[in-house]
This record gives sequence, C-alpha cells and structure tokens, in this order.
Amino acid sequence: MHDIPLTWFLIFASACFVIGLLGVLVRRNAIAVLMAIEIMLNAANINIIAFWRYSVPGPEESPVSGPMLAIFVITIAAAEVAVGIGLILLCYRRRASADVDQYDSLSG
Amino acid sequence: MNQILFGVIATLGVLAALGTVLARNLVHAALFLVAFFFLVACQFVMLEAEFLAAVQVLVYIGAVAIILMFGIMLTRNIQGDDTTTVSKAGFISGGLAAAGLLAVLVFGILDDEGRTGRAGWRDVTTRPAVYPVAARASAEQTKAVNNMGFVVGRELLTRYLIPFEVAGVLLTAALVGAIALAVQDGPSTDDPAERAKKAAEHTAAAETEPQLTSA
Amino acid sequence: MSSELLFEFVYFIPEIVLAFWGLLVILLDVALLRGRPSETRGKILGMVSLVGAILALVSVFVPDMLSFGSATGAPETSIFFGAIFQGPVVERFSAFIIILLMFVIALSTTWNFTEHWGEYFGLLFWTAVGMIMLIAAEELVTLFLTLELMTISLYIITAFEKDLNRSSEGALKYFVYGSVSSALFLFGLSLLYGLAGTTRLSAIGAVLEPQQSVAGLGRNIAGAMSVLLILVGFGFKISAVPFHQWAPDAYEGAPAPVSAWLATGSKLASMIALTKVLIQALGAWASGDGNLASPGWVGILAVIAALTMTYGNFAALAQKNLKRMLAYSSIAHAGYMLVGVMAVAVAAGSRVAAGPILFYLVVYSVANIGAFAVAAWLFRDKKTDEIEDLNGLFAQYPFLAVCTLLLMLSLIGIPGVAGFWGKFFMFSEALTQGEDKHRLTFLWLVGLGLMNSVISAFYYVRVLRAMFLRPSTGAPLKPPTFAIRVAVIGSALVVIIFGLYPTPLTDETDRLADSRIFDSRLKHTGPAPKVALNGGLQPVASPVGK
Amino acid sequence: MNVATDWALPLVWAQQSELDSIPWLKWIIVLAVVFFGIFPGIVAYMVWGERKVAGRFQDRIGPNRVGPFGLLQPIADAIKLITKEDIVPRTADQWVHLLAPVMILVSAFLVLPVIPFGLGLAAVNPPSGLIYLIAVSSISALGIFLAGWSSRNKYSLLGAMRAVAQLVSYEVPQVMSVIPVILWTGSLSMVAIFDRQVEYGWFIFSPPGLLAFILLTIANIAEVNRTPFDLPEAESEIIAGYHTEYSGMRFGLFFLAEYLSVFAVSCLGTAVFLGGGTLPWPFTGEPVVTLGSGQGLLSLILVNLPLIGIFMAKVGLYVFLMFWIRCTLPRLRVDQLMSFAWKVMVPLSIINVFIAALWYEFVFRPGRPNYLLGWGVTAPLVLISVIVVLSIYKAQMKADLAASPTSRRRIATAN
Repeated sequence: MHDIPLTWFLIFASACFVIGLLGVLVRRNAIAVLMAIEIMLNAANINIIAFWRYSVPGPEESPVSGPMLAIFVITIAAAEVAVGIGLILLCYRRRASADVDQYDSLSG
Repeated sequence: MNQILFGVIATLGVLAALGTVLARNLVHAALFLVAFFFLVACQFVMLEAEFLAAVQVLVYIGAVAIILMFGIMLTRNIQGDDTTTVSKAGFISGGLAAAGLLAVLVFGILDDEGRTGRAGWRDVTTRPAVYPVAARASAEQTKAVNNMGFVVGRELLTRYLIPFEVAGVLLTAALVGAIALAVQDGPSTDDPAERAKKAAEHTAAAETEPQLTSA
Repeated sequence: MSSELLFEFVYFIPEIVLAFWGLLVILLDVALLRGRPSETRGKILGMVSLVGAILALVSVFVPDMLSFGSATGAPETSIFFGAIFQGPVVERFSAFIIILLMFVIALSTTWNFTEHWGEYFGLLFWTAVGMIMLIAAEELVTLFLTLELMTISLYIITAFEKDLNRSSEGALKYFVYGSVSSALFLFGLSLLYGLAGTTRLSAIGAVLEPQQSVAGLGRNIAGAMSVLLILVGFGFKISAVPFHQWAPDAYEGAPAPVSAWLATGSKLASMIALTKVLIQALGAWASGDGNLASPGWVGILAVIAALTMTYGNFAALAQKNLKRMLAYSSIAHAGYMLVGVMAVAVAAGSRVAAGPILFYLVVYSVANIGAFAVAAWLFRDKKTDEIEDLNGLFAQYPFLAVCTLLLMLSLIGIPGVAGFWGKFFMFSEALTQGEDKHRLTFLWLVGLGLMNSVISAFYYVRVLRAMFLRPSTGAPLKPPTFAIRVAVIGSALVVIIFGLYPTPLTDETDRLADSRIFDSRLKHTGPAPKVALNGGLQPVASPVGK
Repeated sequence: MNVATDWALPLVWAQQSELDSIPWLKWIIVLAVVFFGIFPGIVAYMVWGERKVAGRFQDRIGPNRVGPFGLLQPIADAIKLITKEDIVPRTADQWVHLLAPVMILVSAFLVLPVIPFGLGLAAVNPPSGLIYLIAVSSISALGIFLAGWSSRNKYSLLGAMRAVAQLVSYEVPQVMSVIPVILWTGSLSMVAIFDRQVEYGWFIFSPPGLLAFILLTIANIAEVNRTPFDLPEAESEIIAGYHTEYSGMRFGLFFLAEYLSVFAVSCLGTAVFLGGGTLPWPFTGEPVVTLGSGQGLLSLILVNLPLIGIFMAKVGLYVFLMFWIRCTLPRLRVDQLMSFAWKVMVPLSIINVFIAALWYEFVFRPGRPNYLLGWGVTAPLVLISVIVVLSIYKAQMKADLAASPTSRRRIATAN
C-alpha cells in the first residue's frame, strides 16, 4: 500500500492550471474565459490542500490553514462569477455579443 | 490501489479540463467544467478533506455552474454554440506557451530540493499519519483531518475572524453589484404614461450616443 | 470573547463604520428615497455618504484619542490573531484613503450618471474598506481577500455609467484581465504556501531566510514561478507593463470619479501591499549575493520598471482623451515607483528607504484627484472628455486653469511643485542605497526615469496649451460645482505648498516608513535574528519506507 | 456506531490502509438490495398511495383494477414505461438528453446514504453529512436545466429556467432552516443529530425548531417541484416543462427521481427535526440507549426494528402531508413564488437562527436546561417575527398590486 507522492498532486494541479491558462489565451467568448479562470482557481486549491495534508502545521499555525485558504478562494470564485455574469449580461445587452474581441471601441 | 485511483481521477480531470477549454459548444464546455469540479472534489477526498469536497460540490456545481448556464442562456443563441473561431496560429502559439509553462512548472516541482527545515517536495512521498496510527500526531491536526467542519467553524470565528468578515463584505458587494449591473434600467416611476415616455427617451439616448473613441 | 480582542476592535472602527455606512446608504436608497428622481437621490445620498466618510475619518484617530499609543500614533502591533497589522503607517494611510474617498464621493455628485446611487456609494465604501485592509493585511488570506474585495467592487462601479457603451466595455476588460491575473496570483500564492508552510507574511520571511543555501532564487524554480506569478497579480493591480492593457480602457470608460478612485486609492493601496509583500515576506529572494543580475525579484522588477515608465509615457503621447492620457501617465508613474521599491530592497539596514515611495504616492494621488476633477467637469458640460475640450479654459476660468497648470507641473516633476520632490527623493534614494555594484543598474534606471520625465512633459504640455493658448470651442463650460472647485484648488494648494516646503511631509513619510512592514530581515546588519521555524513542510518520516 | 463508520464511501476506504474485502461486500449488498430494490419499491408504492389519496380527495376511488385494491398498478406502470418506445427528438443533444435524467436520479439517490434510518443504519456517516446532503441535492438543478436545454423545445427550456430559478431560490431557506439544528448539535453529522435528539427530545419541540421545521417543509416541497410550487412542470401552462420531450424509460427516470426525492426530503425532515426513529419526548432515550449498548447482532436487530418502523411511519405521514397539500392548494404564480422565497422564507429563516441561539442558551448550554424560560422567551419572539414578516409581505403585495397596471388588467379580465 503506497501512498500518493506529493508531487503527483502538484503536477496534476499544474496541468489543470496550464489548461486553464490555455483556455484564457485561445477562447474569445467571455463566458468561456470565465470557465477557464475557474479551472485555474481550482488548480490552486488542489495545490493548497495537497500542501496542507502533506505537512505538519507549525506550533503557531492554524491546523486548517490550507482548507481555510481554499474555502475563501471558493467564496471569491463564486463572487467573481456572479459579478462576471452580471457584467457580461450588461455588455451583451448593449452589443449583442459576448465575445471579448468585439469590444474594441476603446483602443489606443 | 489509491495510486491507481489517483491516476484515474487525474486523467479524467485533465480530460475534463481540456474538454472545457476546447469544446465549441458552450453548454458542453460548462458540462465538462461540472465534471472537472466533481473530479476536483474527488481529489479533495483523496486528500482526506471530505468537508471541502462537499463545499466544492455545493458551491461550484450547485451555484457557479448554474450561474454560468444562466449566463450562456441569456447571452447566446439557444444552442450555445460558440460562433467565433480561433485561428490556428493563435491556437498553436497559445498551446506552445502553455506547454512551455507546464514544462517549467513540472521541472520546478520535481526539482524542489528542500531547504533548511523543510523536505523537498520530491522527497515527500507519504502524508503524515494522524492519530490512531501515529502517536506523534497532535490532537489538533487529527481533529482537523477527521472532523474538518468543526475545526473550520471554530477557526472562522477566532483566528480567521477578519477574513471571514471581509468575505461577508465581499459577498454583499458582489450581490449588490451584480444586481445593479444586470437589472434593466427601467423607469422608476409607477405611472404607465411616464414609464413609456422614459423608456422611449432611454432608447433614443442609446441610439444617438456619440462614439467616444480615440485613435 | 476575551477583553483583549474587544480592545482590538477599537483599531477596527473605521472599517466597521465604512462597511456599515455602505449598507445604510443602500437601505436609505431603497427604503426612504424610493421613487424620487435619481438626481435628487444622488445629491442626498452623496451628502449622507460624506457624513459617513467624515465619521470614519474621525474614528481612525480613536485609538490615539483613547491614548492607546504615544502622541506619534499607536505602536506597531499585530491584531486579530496576526491577520491585521496596526501601526502609524496604517493609521495615517487609512486616513489618507478616507480623505481621497471623500473627494471621490463629492465628485460623484457632479452629474447624474447612474440610477443606482445607493449601490454606487455602497460599493465605494466597500472598496475603501478593501483598500484600508489591504494596507493593513499581514497575512496572505486576508491580503488576497481584501485585494479581491477592492477589485471586484471596482469592476462593478466601473460599469456604472450604464448609458454609455464605453463604461461597460471598459469594465468587462478590467474584469477579464483582473480575474485572470488574480487566478495567476493565487497559483503563485499556493506555491508560496507550499514553500513556506504558512500564510503570515512575517513568518514567511522568517521561514524563507534560513532556507537559503544559495542566495536569492538560485536553484529554486518553484520559488521563482511563485514570485513571478505574484508579480503578475500585483503588476496588474498597479497597471505595470505588460499587465497594463486594462488600465486605459477602464480609466476612459469609467465615470470620472471612479477613474480618479482607480488611479489614486486602488493604486496607492496595491503599491503599498506590493512593497510590503516583496520586502517583508519575500525579502530573502530579492537578489542573489547582492548582485542585481543574479536570480531574484529585483532583476525582474528592474525590467518591469523600465518597460512600464517608457511604454506609459510613449503611449500617452498619442492620446487625445484626457482620462486616457491620465491612465497612461499613471502607468508611467507606477514605473517610477517600482524603482523606489527596488531601492528599498537593496537598502542595507536602513528601514526608512520606503519613505520616498510613500511621499511619491501621496503627491501623485493628490495631483490625480485634481486632474480627474477637471475631467468630471468637462464631461458634465460637454459629454466628452477630450483634451481639446479644455480649449480656452484660461480665458473663462483663469484661477482654475492656473491650479490645473500646477497639477500638471507636479505630474511632470518641475521644480517648485511637490511632484519634483517626489521624483527627486525617490531617484536620489535609488542612487544612494545599496552597494557599489548596484550603482550602475540604478544609474541606468534613473537616467531612463529622467528621460521619461522629459518625454512626459510633452503630453502634459498639450493640456496646458489647450487651456492657455487655444480659443474656446464647443459647448461652453458652466461654472464648476463646489466639489470640483475644492478638489482642483485644494490639490493645487497641497502640491504648491509641499513643492515649496516639503520637509513636514518628508519627515512624516520617513517616520511612517520606519515600520516593520517595510523591513526585510535579510538586510539587518549584525548577527542574524534567531527565529523559530513556525511552519514549513517539515520532513515526514515515512512508515512504509521509500 | 462502528457499523456506521466503516461502511464508508469507496473513495474513503480506498485510502485506509486496513482495506479488506468485507466492507466492499457489504457495500455491494447494500447497493443491490437497498438502492435498486427497496427504494424503487418504496417509490412505486408512493405513487400508488398518491393516486389513492388524490382519488379520495377528489371523491373518486383511484386505481383499483390491477390486483387487489390496485396494488399491482405500479408494477404494470413500470412495465409499460420500460417497454415503451424511447423517442429522442431529432434536434436534441443526444448525450446530454440521456445524461440529464440520470443526473437527477443520481442526485436523488446520493441523498439517501447519510440518512440514519436506525441505530448504525446510516450507510455512511461522514462528519459533514448534512453539508454533503445539501450538496448532492443541489446537483438536481443542473440535471433539470440540462433536460430542458437538450430537448430543443421552448416549453422545456422555459420550464427548466423556472425550475432552476425556483430550486436556487428555495435552497437558501432550506439550508438556513437546518442551521438551528447544526447549532444545537455542534456537528454536521446526521448520526450526531440523531443522537442529540435521543438525548434531548425532538428538535421540533421548541418554538424555533417548529418554525424551522415549517420553513424546511415549505422549502422541501418547492425543492421537489410539487404543488403549489410545481410551476416548472405545470401541465396547463408549459405542457410538463423540462420533461416534455421525454418518453419511455427516460421519462420513467424522471418519475422515479421525483418521487425518490420526495422520499428523501421526507427522510431529511424526519431525521433532522422529528427525532428519526424515536418516540416523542419523554419516552425517548432509555430503551434505545439500553438496547443499543449491547453490541450483539441480535440487540442491533431488536433495536432497529421498532426504530425503522417508527421512522417509516413518520416519513409516511410527512409524505401524506405533501399529498394533502397538493390536493388542496392551487398553483402559485411565478412572481409570487419568487417573492415568497426571498421576502418571507429567507428573512424568517435568518431571524430564526438568532432565536435558535437563544434557545441554545436556555436549554442546550451544558448544565442548565431551563425549558420554561426557553419557551417563555422564544415563543413570543417566533410569533412576533412571523407576524411582522408576513404583514410586511402582505402590505407590499397589496401595494404592488395596486400600483402595477398589468396586474390590474389581469384582475379586470379575470372578473
């Protein structure tokens, strides 16, 4: 019975993070970009929880410092999505498009 | 056994993430995203953070995915198809950049050799055991793993009091702001005639708006 | 609850007042003012908000009044289990941010750009909470949350001028870039958490320092990635090149008071947070063996600073829109300030090296508030805010035109106004700090900075030319509101007073900079402080064996 | 309680080093017998029961042709559904169309393992069971949305949008109304909640508990889309909403899922507020504790037989209550539905959390259970808050009705 090495989790998280970044780079639809950002946030959470579980908290540290950070990240992600969808709806109503590329009236 | 399980979950997770990024149909992408969220929750279970897994499912699948679906429905054609295509060149350059970053990250993770007072990441192959197995494990840590919900609740109101309050303000701000943004600015009066007049003004103003752009 | 914790709430009153005043304004809007025309609602709520800001400003000094500390401000402590830092620098900059907030609130009533006044003022208050706590945060969880509180609220209020396409468009760009950068920042933060095993900044500093087998980031790619990603996150917040793309669009799109808030409060808080994180937590990774070209974040920062000031100034040359020009100028100013951050990093043993940055931030914010007040005035009367709309301002309003002249001169850095001293102190700090081998790099950077200041004169002078030399065109400017008058004249006064006699302000900022949040442990002379390892991944004996 | 802890989720065991084959075997038996035999059976006879009850309410007899009292009717229905042709619209998104009912069904099934039907009879007892329960039940909203979207039918989509809006809105009071229970128990574990009620009596026997139970019941009814909250599948408006385009066994899955979730929310209400399988206070405690203290298999069975019986009786009553409401009340309008959730349920459940904290201080605070003071303080508070919230809501509805020109027109045409 072998335990999973820490690096496996880290590499999985890195792979997800990079895929999310790829999504941000190649997708043009604002909602798709939002989804890619969610992937990146989740990757960071996996990292955090892996580090937490594979370490012994120091005497002054909270025993749940990792999960705490992850919970706040989840909170932030939810808030960000709500605001993002609100903004996208607002733009869509004015432009009838949710593609970031279409928003080029401001430039220079 | 759990190494195999990890492998399966990780493979599926990467595939789901790729599906999210590459699927042309936005609803399909969102579905892949849901699968990804679920697999991340499975990873949390593999890391013995069942509470967090439940929170992940509750918030991400139960709320975030739904908001995204609503967003797709309200902004695009009903089919959810992404009509914009990505140029092959953009795809290749994006992919190359991502692959390079991944290579650096993986190299960095595998190369981490540890410093004074800390083992290198590559040398950490087992997680610290908790109470019944390891006498060394502290009671606090054991409780944090075995009953995370309880410990998290306690910490939220002591050590993490300030972040907790800030999170409250943040959620309030997001709620208020998202509603203010998404609501249709209607006329605020209750008289129907006034309402119609105002609505007409509103559209007229929108049509005659000057293009405020610069070179 | 222990009585100690209750005492700690005394330091926290301004934040509480601001947060609850935001709710109060919203409730007032939906309950009592329902059905009134939005113009009156805006005026009434603006007044109410000003009252709240004044209350918060007073409450900043409550700990002093209760004589918690000496006359020079409360002593430096960590409160709320180490989540929040409390000291003179936090106290004075909280007060400064609240003063800026008061100007923003006052400017917001200039014209009726939204129907959601309650929400607008509420969000302004909450951004201010985020900024104050961002300066005070002493721990990564709090830091990330407050950073997000600030930016998420700013995304929203950027889009509040719903009648204009440019507002929502600028906000969408701001949002997309912002959330991508915060995702990158978070990933860097997670790596840092893994490397240090703790989230408290001081503990991170203590953990990283003895870990140095090789100085700086040598042979530490994970650490390098973490620093890079964190720099991306902060670089976005302070709009440093190459993470600046959102700034011109958001500044141009947002209503002028919000642009002012973006350029002053947001940048000020993020800049202090950046300095704090880099110096206090990551000081050990500044540079290897004191050489700037060796692996460490000082080298990266040098490149970013050079790019930022050069690009910002050159791009500003081409602008016709006043707010957009100010956006590029604020990008350039971020570049100058990064040079100051580098100077703090290499400063040996001296803690006051951060003083010039604080001075610069104050002067820069004051000048920008005035400049954006002019933009708000233009947009109220002309519905555009191009530079050419300023034509003939001197003929119509000579006194205000002269005040604007002073603001522009301060942004250029002409001797006699405060902006000059800002640049002078920061660049001389950069040239005097550190060892001899740094001198050359800093000489290059300072030279570049001076050259850039000369370039920047060209576009600021375009504003002056429009005001003083051109005949008036377009719709006439009506007399400005009281708020605009106060903002322009007041900031011009500040700029000229501290331009002629900067000593009080420099003394104050030097005093504030003498804080442990701007103190890198690595730079201590004498024996290294003995620190307990309070975190870190401690090696785990594996029972199964490997 | 050992029985409960080692029947863990497969993922949880997988990493426990003392993994052996026996829990797996147990799990498979549970899965095969309970999850594919007993629960669908319960669902089938719930449908029969509902038809009988509705028949009586409407002065009819109900199903009576197949078998004695129509008892074989559900089996006949099931055979019909299974053998019916499975029609998928040509434009539908094939995979998603199939995935949607499965998702809803899985969500309904996943709720059940954490319910403590008896002593040590919760299939799993995770320390955060209640959060798990809420989390998995929220997946069904996604399934409904996908069903509506993949059908390519505007009625389906309308129904799905309505359903999701409704589910998301009523999830808030549903979660908020169980917070008092978490507060009183100090744990999220369903088994701990059961134990606490064995010790202190049912949670419903307290003013805040009663209010929370009522709120939870209303939210539950909305969560399972039953009358008066059945707008998503309103036959007369949007021809059955999100499952318009489903037929055959796929429709059967929806059907199964719907009644299964009715069963599940009834179990939730029973386990959380009605003391699970115990008799009302002051008859609780003693027999269960004394019998349960024996560790033998026999004592386990002896304890559990009455427990399960009483539990099922309570669930039956709860389900009957839902049928009764269905037969009595008309359907709400969309705006009424949403404003009821946000203007009545949510404020009341938030206020109730504070009242529950008072109750904790008076009764559950270790060392001084003072029921008299508890009732004396919290009962008036509950009453006042209900009256105030409801009267504000009513006044506002009246004002809205008077102000809105559209509703005036609607009333005029109705007259």
